This record gives sequence, structure tokens and C-alpha cells, in this order.
Amino acid sequence: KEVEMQTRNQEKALLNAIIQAEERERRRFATEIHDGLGPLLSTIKMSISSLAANEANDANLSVIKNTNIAIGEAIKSVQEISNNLSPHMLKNFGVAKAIRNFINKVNQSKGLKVTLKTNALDIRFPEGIEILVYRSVCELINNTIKHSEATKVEIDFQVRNSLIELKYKDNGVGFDTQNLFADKKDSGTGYFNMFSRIKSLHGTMEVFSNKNKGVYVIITIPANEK
Amino acid sequence: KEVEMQTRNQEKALLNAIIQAEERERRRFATEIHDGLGPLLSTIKMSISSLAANEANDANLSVIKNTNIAIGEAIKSVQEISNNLSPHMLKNFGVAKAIRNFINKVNQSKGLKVTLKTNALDIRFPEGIEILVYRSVCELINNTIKHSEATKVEIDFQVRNSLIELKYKDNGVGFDTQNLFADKKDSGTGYFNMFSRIKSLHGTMEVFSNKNKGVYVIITIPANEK
Amino acid sequence: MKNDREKIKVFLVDDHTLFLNGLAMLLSSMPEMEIIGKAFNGKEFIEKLPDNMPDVVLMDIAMPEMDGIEATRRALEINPQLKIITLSMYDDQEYYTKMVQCGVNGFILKDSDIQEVRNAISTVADGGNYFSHELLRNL
Ligand SMILES: Nc1ncnc2c1ncn2[C@@H]1O[C@H](COP(=O)(O)OP(=O)(O)OP(=O)(O)O)[C@@H](O)[C@H]1O
Ligand SMILES: Nc1ncnc2c1ncn2[C@@H]1O[C@H](COP(=O)(O)OP(=O)(O)OP(=O)(O)O)[C@@H](O)[C@H]1O
Ligand SMILES: [K+]
Ligand SMILES: [Mg+2]
Ligand SMILES: [Mg+2]
Ligand SMILES: [Mg+2]
Repeated sequence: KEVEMQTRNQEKALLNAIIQAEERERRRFATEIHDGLGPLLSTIKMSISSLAANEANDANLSVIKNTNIAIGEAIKSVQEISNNLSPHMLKNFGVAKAIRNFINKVNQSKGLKVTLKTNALDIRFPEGIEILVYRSVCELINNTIKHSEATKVEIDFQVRNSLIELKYKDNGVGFDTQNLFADKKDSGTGYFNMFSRIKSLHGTMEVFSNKNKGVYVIITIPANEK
Repeated sequence: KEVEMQTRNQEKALLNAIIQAEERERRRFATEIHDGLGPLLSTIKMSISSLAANEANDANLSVIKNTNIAIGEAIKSVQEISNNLSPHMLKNFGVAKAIRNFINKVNQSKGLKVTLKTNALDIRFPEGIEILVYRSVCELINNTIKHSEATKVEIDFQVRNSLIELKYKDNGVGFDTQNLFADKKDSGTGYFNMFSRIKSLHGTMEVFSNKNKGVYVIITIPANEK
Repeated sequence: MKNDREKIKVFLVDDHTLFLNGLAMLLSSMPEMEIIGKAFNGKEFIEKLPDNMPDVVLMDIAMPEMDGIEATRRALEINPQLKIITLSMYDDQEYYTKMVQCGVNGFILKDSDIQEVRNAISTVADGGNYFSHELLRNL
């Protein structure tokens, strides 16, 4: 019996190690894109704007203008990709600020209003936890955007007595949670991934939803789990 | 006892599901970079060369030249990053050809000669296996480049009776395999990751090495494991 | 043509070689600018600073060895009058707040037009502050 327990703990450790290695890889790529490719494109953008200022030839000027638009798009795309791979905010300012940042961007662009209540803006957690919480919130928001037709999301992210409690609520069309893992082929990997990762850090997740009653999710994670 | 077994099988399935989800994500990013960013940069490259042809102003011409160098580097970097994230060869032509391709690149650029013997050039395996074998070979070659001062690598990749056997040999400085997992903090994640992933697909890996005797690695994996 | 003595002395700090050299080339082609120093990270900058006091520093944030945050702090300890402009890929409020707390006089984004870089340098050299409109719009 004890041996079995030990094996299972080893397997959890294995899972965590793999997830963390993967995250390190992602960060490496994100940095390569952001710090390697980004400045290259910036150089080009600046050069092109300087050409535009000195150019007399009309035909050239219109080529320059077009190029300027293309390079602007390329830069935007580089930032988005690098940030989706591994958000630099997470490493530099921690999970609560990274979430706030993500929400700000969502609030700018979609017909959705997300609010965040938190007491954790100045708290840093072990890396694995910060990643887990951040990715869970992103997945939940993405789900709301993709599936819910909601107009409002409320997130409540509190830390008390070394326990993280994250509450997520949208006011959309909801879904039947009975079907969540009913057919693996059909249902997405979003919830499955969240469940697995949360479980591997000894956390819990409860999902409450009903047709036209929105979605309500409660996640708890021990705040010091490695 | 049976319940325990079932739980452990579930956890292995979980691990595989996570690894595969992660690979899908990687592929998504790689595609975004390759198919989204790549063409944008090509457009820019063409525009810049057309500017160069029409430009009379000397100061502008030197700016254009510089921009041309930057865009060339950006395009190279986009291809490398996208390929490292998720090699398109792997999906389109399978693992043996993807390995051959990787080796060709290594042989072009480094003072290292890698040879590949294989009977698997036209065989396709389940996605998870192809990824595992490919990433293992890349890691082993990267290790040889980083740590070994070797001049030669021999890879033998054979499939027989539904069993993949991969033999890897370099003629470098070798290392004391006793230390491989001795201190997790210090030693890299390369071997640890390979071990974990191979184990999760019911494979085995043996590492033989000694100071100045090179490295010899044997990996076996059931060829039909999902 | 302006007299050499009136030129704005600029020091560039960035770990990306091509970016650094490209920017140096564009700026030095402007009659009012003079590039008096380049450094590839914060540490190198701090070492070179005492012998090359510039009017304005353009400072990257993400760099190996010593980042732009630490380098800004140390440079302002050496010379509290020094004028520093952050030049970064990061357009998030947190970086802006942090750099302003460190005492920079400006913050512009790396995807700016060269004219904006020029404006920022002139404004800050004249004793003003310059923060990119794009950045302020995000706050
Ligand atoms: N906020 C929500 N409102 C309504 N339905 C939802 C919401 N979140 C999830 N669902 C439903 O639950 C299903 C499972 O969600 P899950 O995140 O696991 O997969 P997915 O979003 O469809 O795909 P993936 O996350 O892999 O991109 C969704 O397909 C959707 O039908
Ligand atoms: N081909 C080799 N020749 C000599 N030493 C090796 C070779 N491969 C591995 N080693 C030694 O084994 C150690 C562990 O290798 P491992 O791949 O796990 O980590 P790493 O390569 O140092 O870091 P990472 O793979 O995380 O980038 C290496 O640090 C190196 O000392
Ligand atoms: K000049
Ligand atoms: Mg989803
Ligand atoms: Mg390694
Ligand atoms: Mg930098």
C-alpha cells in the first residue's frame, strides 16, 4: 500500500517536472521571439520611417508607406505570439498583475466587461502556481468569449491562510456540466487540462453551470505547493 | 489492487493527454509564426529591394542596405523559431525523414559529422511516438554539441516486431552517468525529460558513458503505443 | 550647420547589436545629434558612463548582465542630473510605472517612428519629459 502511494507521488512529481520543463521551453521561445525578432523588426520600422522623411520619389514613397503598414503588423504579431507563449508580465510582475493586464486587453477589444477583485497584487507565488492560475484564468475567459455570449465576467482572486481561492463567474448561456468529460473526442481539452494541472498541484476545481444561468467556477490551490 | 492499477493507468493517460495538448499548442504557435509572420516579412523584403533599385540618394541607400540585412535576419529567425517549436517535417514526412533533415542541417554548420542508419524512412508512427523519438534525438545531438567535443555521431534507428530501437553514439569526452540525477538543481533537464517521456510511453532508456569514452544511449519504445 | 558644441550627446544602451547599430546610424545622420557611446548591457554602460557623460541616454529594459531598471538606478546615483529615456518593446503600464519611479524623463516604444525618437531626445535634452502617446493611451 505504501509503495503504491509512493509510486503515485512519484508520478505526480513526474507530471509536474514535465509541465515545468515545458513552461521553461515556452519561455525560452517567447524570449527568443520578443528579444530577438522584436528588435530586428523595430530596426526596420525606424529605418523605413527615416526613408519616408527623405524620399522625393512618389512611387518609392507609396512603397515605403505600404512597407510601414506591413512592418507594424509584423511587430504586433510578434508581441502577441510571444505573449501567448509565455507572458513576460507573469515572470516580471507576478500572477495578479499579469491577470489584470490580460483583462485590460480583453476589455479594450471585445464586447465583454471583465472585472477583477484581488488581495494578491503584491504577492508572488512559486512559479508553477503562478503559471497554473494565470493559464486557468485565460482559459476560462477564452471559454466565455468563445462559447457563452456573456456580457460580464467577475473574477475574485483571494489568498488567505496559504490558500488561493479563485472564483470565476460569467453571465452567459451556460452549459450542461454533465457533458464535460462525457465524450473525450468531442469536448475540448481546456477543462481537461485545467483539471489535470490543478490536481497535480493538490488543488480543487468545481464547475457550476446550467443552461442560461452562466458559469461559476471555484478553484482552490495551496499557495506554497511546489 | 485493481483500482490502484486503474488509477495509475489513468494518470499515465493524463500525462499523455497533457503532453499531446502541449504539442498541439506548439504546432499552433509554429504555424502562426510560419504562415502568419513569414509572408508579411517576405512582402517587406520585396518592397525593400524594389526601393533599393530606384533609390538615388546615397544616405537613403545605406539605410536601405541596413534594412535589407535586418529583414534577412528576421526571416531566418522566423523559420528557425517556428521549426524548433514544431518541425513541419515531422508532421508531413514522419520522424525518420525529420531526423535526417535535422542531421543535414547540423552537418552543414558544425564541426561534427552525424550519420544515420535506419529502416524507418517510410514508416509512420502514432503522433506521440514520432514527437518523442524526434525530440530525444535532438536533445542527444544538442548534448553532444554542447558538452562532448565529439567529432562523430552515429545514429541507428531500427523498427522490428513493433519495437523501435534507437542507438546513439558519440566519440566525445563522455561523462559520469552516476551524476545524472544526483543533484536535480545542478544537472540539466534534458535527460530528465527524456526519461519521463519515454517512461510515459512504456519505453526504456539506457545510458552508457565514461570519461573520454564517449556516450552510448539505447532507447526502446513499443511502436504502436498511443 | 550647427556648431559641434551644440550637438546633443546621446548614449545608446541595448543588447541587440543590429538594433543598436541601426539606431546609431539613423541618429548620427541627423545634424543635431552625436552618438558618444554604445553599450550592450547595463553593466557595460555603468562602467563607461563616468568617462562619457551624455546629455541623453536611450535605455533598453530587458538586457543580460544588468537590466535597464538597475542600470537607470545606478546611473542616477552617479549623476542625478542625467537624462534617461526608456526605449522598450514593453508597452504595459507596470513597466512604465517602474521606470518613472526610477526617475526616467521619457518612455518610448521600440516600434516608434524615428521622428518620434528624435522628438523625444530633443524634448528631454531641453529639460522636458517625453512619454509616447501610444503608451499614455494604454494607461
Ligand atoms: N463559459 C462558458 N459558457 C458556455 N459554455 C461553455 C463555457 N465554457 C465551456 N463551455 C462548454 O464546455 C465545453 C468544454 O470546454 P473546454 O474549454 O474544455 O473546450 P473548448 O473550449 O471547446 O475547446 P478548447 O478549450 O480545447 O479550445 C465547450 O465546448 C463549451 O461547450
Ligand atoms: N554527449 C555528452 N557528452 C558529454 N557530457 C554529456 C553529454 N550529454 C550529457 N552530458 C552531461 O550530462 C549532463 C546532463 O545532461 P542534460 O541534457 O540532462 O542537461 P544539460 O544538457 O546540461 O541541460 P539542458 O538539457 O537542460 O539544456 C550535462 O550537463 C553534461 O555534463
Ligand atoms: K550627426
Ligand atoms: Mg476552452
Ligand atoms: Mg541537454
Ligand atoms: Mg533587450
